[in-house]
Amino acid sequence: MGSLEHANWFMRILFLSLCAIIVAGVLLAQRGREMFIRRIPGLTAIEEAVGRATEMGRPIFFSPGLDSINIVTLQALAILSYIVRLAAAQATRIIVGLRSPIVYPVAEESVREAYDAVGRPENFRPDDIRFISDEQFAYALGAVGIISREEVATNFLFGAFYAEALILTENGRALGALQVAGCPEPTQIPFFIATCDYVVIGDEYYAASAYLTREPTLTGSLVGQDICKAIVIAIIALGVGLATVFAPEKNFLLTWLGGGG
Amino acid sequence: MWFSRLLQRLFPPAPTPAALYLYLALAVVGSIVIIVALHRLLGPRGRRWLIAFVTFIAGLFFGLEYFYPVHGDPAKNFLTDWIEPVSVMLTVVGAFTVGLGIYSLLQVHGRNLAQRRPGWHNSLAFFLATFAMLVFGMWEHYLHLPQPPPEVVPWPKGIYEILFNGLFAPLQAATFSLLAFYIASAAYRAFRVRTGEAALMMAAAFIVMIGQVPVGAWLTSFIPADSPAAFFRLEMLGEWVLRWLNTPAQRGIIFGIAVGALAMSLRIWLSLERGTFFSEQS
Amino acid sequence: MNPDLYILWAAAIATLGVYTILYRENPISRLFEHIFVGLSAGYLIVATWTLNLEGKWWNPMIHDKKWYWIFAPIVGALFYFIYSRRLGWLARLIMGLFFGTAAGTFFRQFFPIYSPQIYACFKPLDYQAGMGLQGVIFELVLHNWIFVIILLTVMSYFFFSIPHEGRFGRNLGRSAVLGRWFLMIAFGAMFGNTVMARISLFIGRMQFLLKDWLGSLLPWLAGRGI
Amino acid sequence: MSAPQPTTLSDRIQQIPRHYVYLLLAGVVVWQLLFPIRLPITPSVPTRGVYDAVAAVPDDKLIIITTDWDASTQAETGPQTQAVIHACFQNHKKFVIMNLQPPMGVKLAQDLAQEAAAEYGAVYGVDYANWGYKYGYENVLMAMAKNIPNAIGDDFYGKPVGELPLMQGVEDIHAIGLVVIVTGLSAMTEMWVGLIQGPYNTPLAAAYTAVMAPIYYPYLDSDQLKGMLVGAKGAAELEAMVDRPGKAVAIMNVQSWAHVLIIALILLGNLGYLFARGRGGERQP
Repeated sequence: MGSLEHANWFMRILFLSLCAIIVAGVLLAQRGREMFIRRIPGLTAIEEAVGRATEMGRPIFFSPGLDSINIVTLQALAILSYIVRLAAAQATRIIVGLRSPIVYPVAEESVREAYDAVGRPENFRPDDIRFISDEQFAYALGAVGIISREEVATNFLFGAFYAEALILTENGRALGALQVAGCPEPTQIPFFIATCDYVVIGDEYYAASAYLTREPTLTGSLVGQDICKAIVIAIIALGVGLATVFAPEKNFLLTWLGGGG
Repeated sequence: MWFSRLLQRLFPPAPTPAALYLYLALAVVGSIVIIVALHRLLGPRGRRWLIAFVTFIAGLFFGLEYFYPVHGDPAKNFLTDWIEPVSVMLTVVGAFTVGLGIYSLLQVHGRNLAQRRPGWHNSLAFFLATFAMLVFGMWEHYLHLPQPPPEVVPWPKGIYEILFNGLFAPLQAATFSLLAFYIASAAYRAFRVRTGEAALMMAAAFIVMIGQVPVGAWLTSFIPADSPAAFFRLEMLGEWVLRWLNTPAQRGIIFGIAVGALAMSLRIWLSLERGTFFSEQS
Repeated sequence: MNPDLYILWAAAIATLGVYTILYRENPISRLFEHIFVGLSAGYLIVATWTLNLEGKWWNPMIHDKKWYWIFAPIVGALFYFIYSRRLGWLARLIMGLFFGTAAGTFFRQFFPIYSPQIYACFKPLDYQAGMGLQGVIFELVLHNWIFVIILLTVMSYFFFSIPHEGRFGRNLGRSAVLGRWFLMIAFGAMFGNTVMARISLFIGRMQFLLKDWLGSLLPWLAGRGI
Repeated sequence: MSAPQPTTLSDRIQQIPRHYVYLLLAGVVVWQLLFPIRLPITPSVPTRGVYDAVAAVPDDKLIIITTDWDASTQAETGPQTQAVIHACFQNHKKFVIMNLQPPMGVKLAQDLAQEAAAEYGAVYGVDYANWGYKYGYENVLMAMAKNIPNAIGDDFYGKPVGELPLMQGVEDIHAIGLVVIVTGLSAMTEMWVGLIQGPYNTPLAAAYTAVMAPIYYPYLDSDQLKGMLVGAKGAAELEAMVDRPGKAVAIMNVQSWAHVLIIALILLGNLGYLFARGRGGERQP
């Protein structure tokens, strides 16, 4: 009771059900079940943004955020590889600026593969995948330097961003770049909204790769996620109901979730 | 802890310095043999299977420790004691990737310098700064100065201090503080009542901004603090917006993220993820 | 040697050098950008060694003769095969290890992080005896009710696989619009809250420039109690 | 993207060049630093929570102050750390400083602690200590929960922490009565909550830069955090509570007038916009 060091039975069952629903969504979609995804405005802008760079004949800058290898960064790399394919098909240069040494090889591999996939391996320039600095603000200054020296036409920021985000986007805006940004954590979203042309908010970030690629695995997962969110809402509704009727110490749901200690 | 006993049993420390170097050499040779053998023996399918297996085991280890039933006090299961040493090992292994990033930097700036590209003197400054910090940072470390350091410090330490406290730290702080200007100009530009959404954003920003500073408290100080209307004192209103309007909206986002990240984790863990990096080809 | 005076001047010049970027990106800001990146690259190596590898890896391996630590750099070296087309899969092997760890760590943190957030939403919505009209408005409606309403509408915005048509879908769509409005209020609040932090940082820098640096030249400034 | 040349007054106040905005801001800050107009300060509920959490720690338990900050956020986190240290000393609580990232924080905090210790006649190793910078994030916390002397190893001065007088009897996380996180970094709180507060019910309080604070109001609401210092405001309030008005109080004063400037600018921009729209002269954005 009141401890979250290890799971209890309620948590095990809940966690397994959530996992099972998502995996079931994936498997159903892989078997060819049609799945609907609604339009996500920030993401439809990606093609337009890449097209703009092509028209202007200037490069694209992409930042996969500041985190090391974790779930947020892996999602950013998935979006990166989609954008690289678009850009590579239009022979537009894309510069990736990195903060984590561990992400560096993974990003390089993703980009190289994307060039291979569209049959333009000769256009891949390893120099354009750049480790800038592992220091947050050195990274920001370095990225601003690249954005202005390379006269970047389009600026993509997808990943985990912190305070440095506004340094990147405000300078990018002053230099006239079209900017599309997405970050799951809410902290930097207000600044993205104030300075970028399109912003991907919260969970839309995780829906991104599904929406962009329409890959059945991902759309299926997205449908599973929606069901999971409905379950979370149901739990909250039940909890609110119980809290309204009972005193906190009688609210068994609270205890099951490890609270009320 | 039976884990460390097991480790001692399996990998006993070398008895003498000479034996240590022998063991090290043997371990290196052995590892290379294993890696070469893996490379030779495994076909594309085998490799893919191995990668998926390693990913699965790593995720299973950390996940199972949380979900597997525990007993005793402190409550633990058969994996609990492994968490700490495995985590340390992963940290150490991860630390060796530093070279990758540094290599990328040296490559870009080295080429600028070698080919005298425009701005090569900046690349020179980069090299000097890197080298100076590396040399004096290490030097300072191995001076093994007593703590607190003496009044008159040896010159390598002095140079290190100039590099760190005179350049590195102020550059960091100054860059961060640029945000004061950027946020002011972003606020001025973005907060226009063009759309309903922008107007809502502006109103909330206004209340919070003014409620936070002494001048806000002063503006509405005519409302008695213990009356029902105290809610409308700017500092109270600001806190209410943050706690009762901002909090639930953030939580709404957070629950969405939680599920999204869970799905992403699952797909990676089970090697279900698709997209360039995770595609079938090798 | 006493480095204090050099530190003071170096810091002042570096600060002003960075501030030139406010006009626009220029040769001075570019120089300091490169110095900054260089210093942090050097420091990254120093810190990786002195704060991590020396104590966690080198000393146990060499001094405690735990020779098995040699496996750490060998495994770490697999990352470097990323540059090889033929051996690239070995890098993927080790990346797989880290991907798996990232996933597993998230599984571990799922309940410790989110569980309290969920049960903190369990707000009673009913009238408690002795609340009075004031209590109903200020404690019930403006706190708990609005909390639950905002939470649910915001969550409804993040449903992607349900079309906003049909009876249920249209209502979901309306709720999502409302949710988006609440999101904007939250973002505005966060923006307003951040202004203070950012300005604090600039004030800190100005305190340094005016008091510590210029104050060392002009006694009048030092006496201003900045 | 250059905007069309402003011609009318309403256009002009809608499009003040960014350089003028920068200059105005710098001007207001310098003016208020040199010739301050001071206003009174009253502690808020989250700030009082931090003070009460410190005061409520049992005498046989330690307080950990994690100083996960560096020069970049020093203007806020420095005074916060200092005020928390004063609160500890004034309540006769033993505390240790440690940090997980960035390494600089622990040194800066040590300077603050030494300065305060001299004032109260406190002794290093007996009344307070510094565990130093520990690399490894969650790994350190997971290890620390089980065995503190092992996980921490050496203190700031390179001495095994087990040898410090105040560490006698300190074995695992149960010897800790409160953790105060002072940080400018996200993710630190999640780590402490996920690995320490959740599992072991160790009380937690925090001091954040103002930017991070809104994210963590939910934690305050769910009682995962006992209290919270919000940026320089929180620091100024705690400085007032421990009767040591310092840098943060001065900052808050400048802050007031900078906010007034920004609000004035926003109002001006909107006035221009409304005028222009009233004339029907709105340009497509």
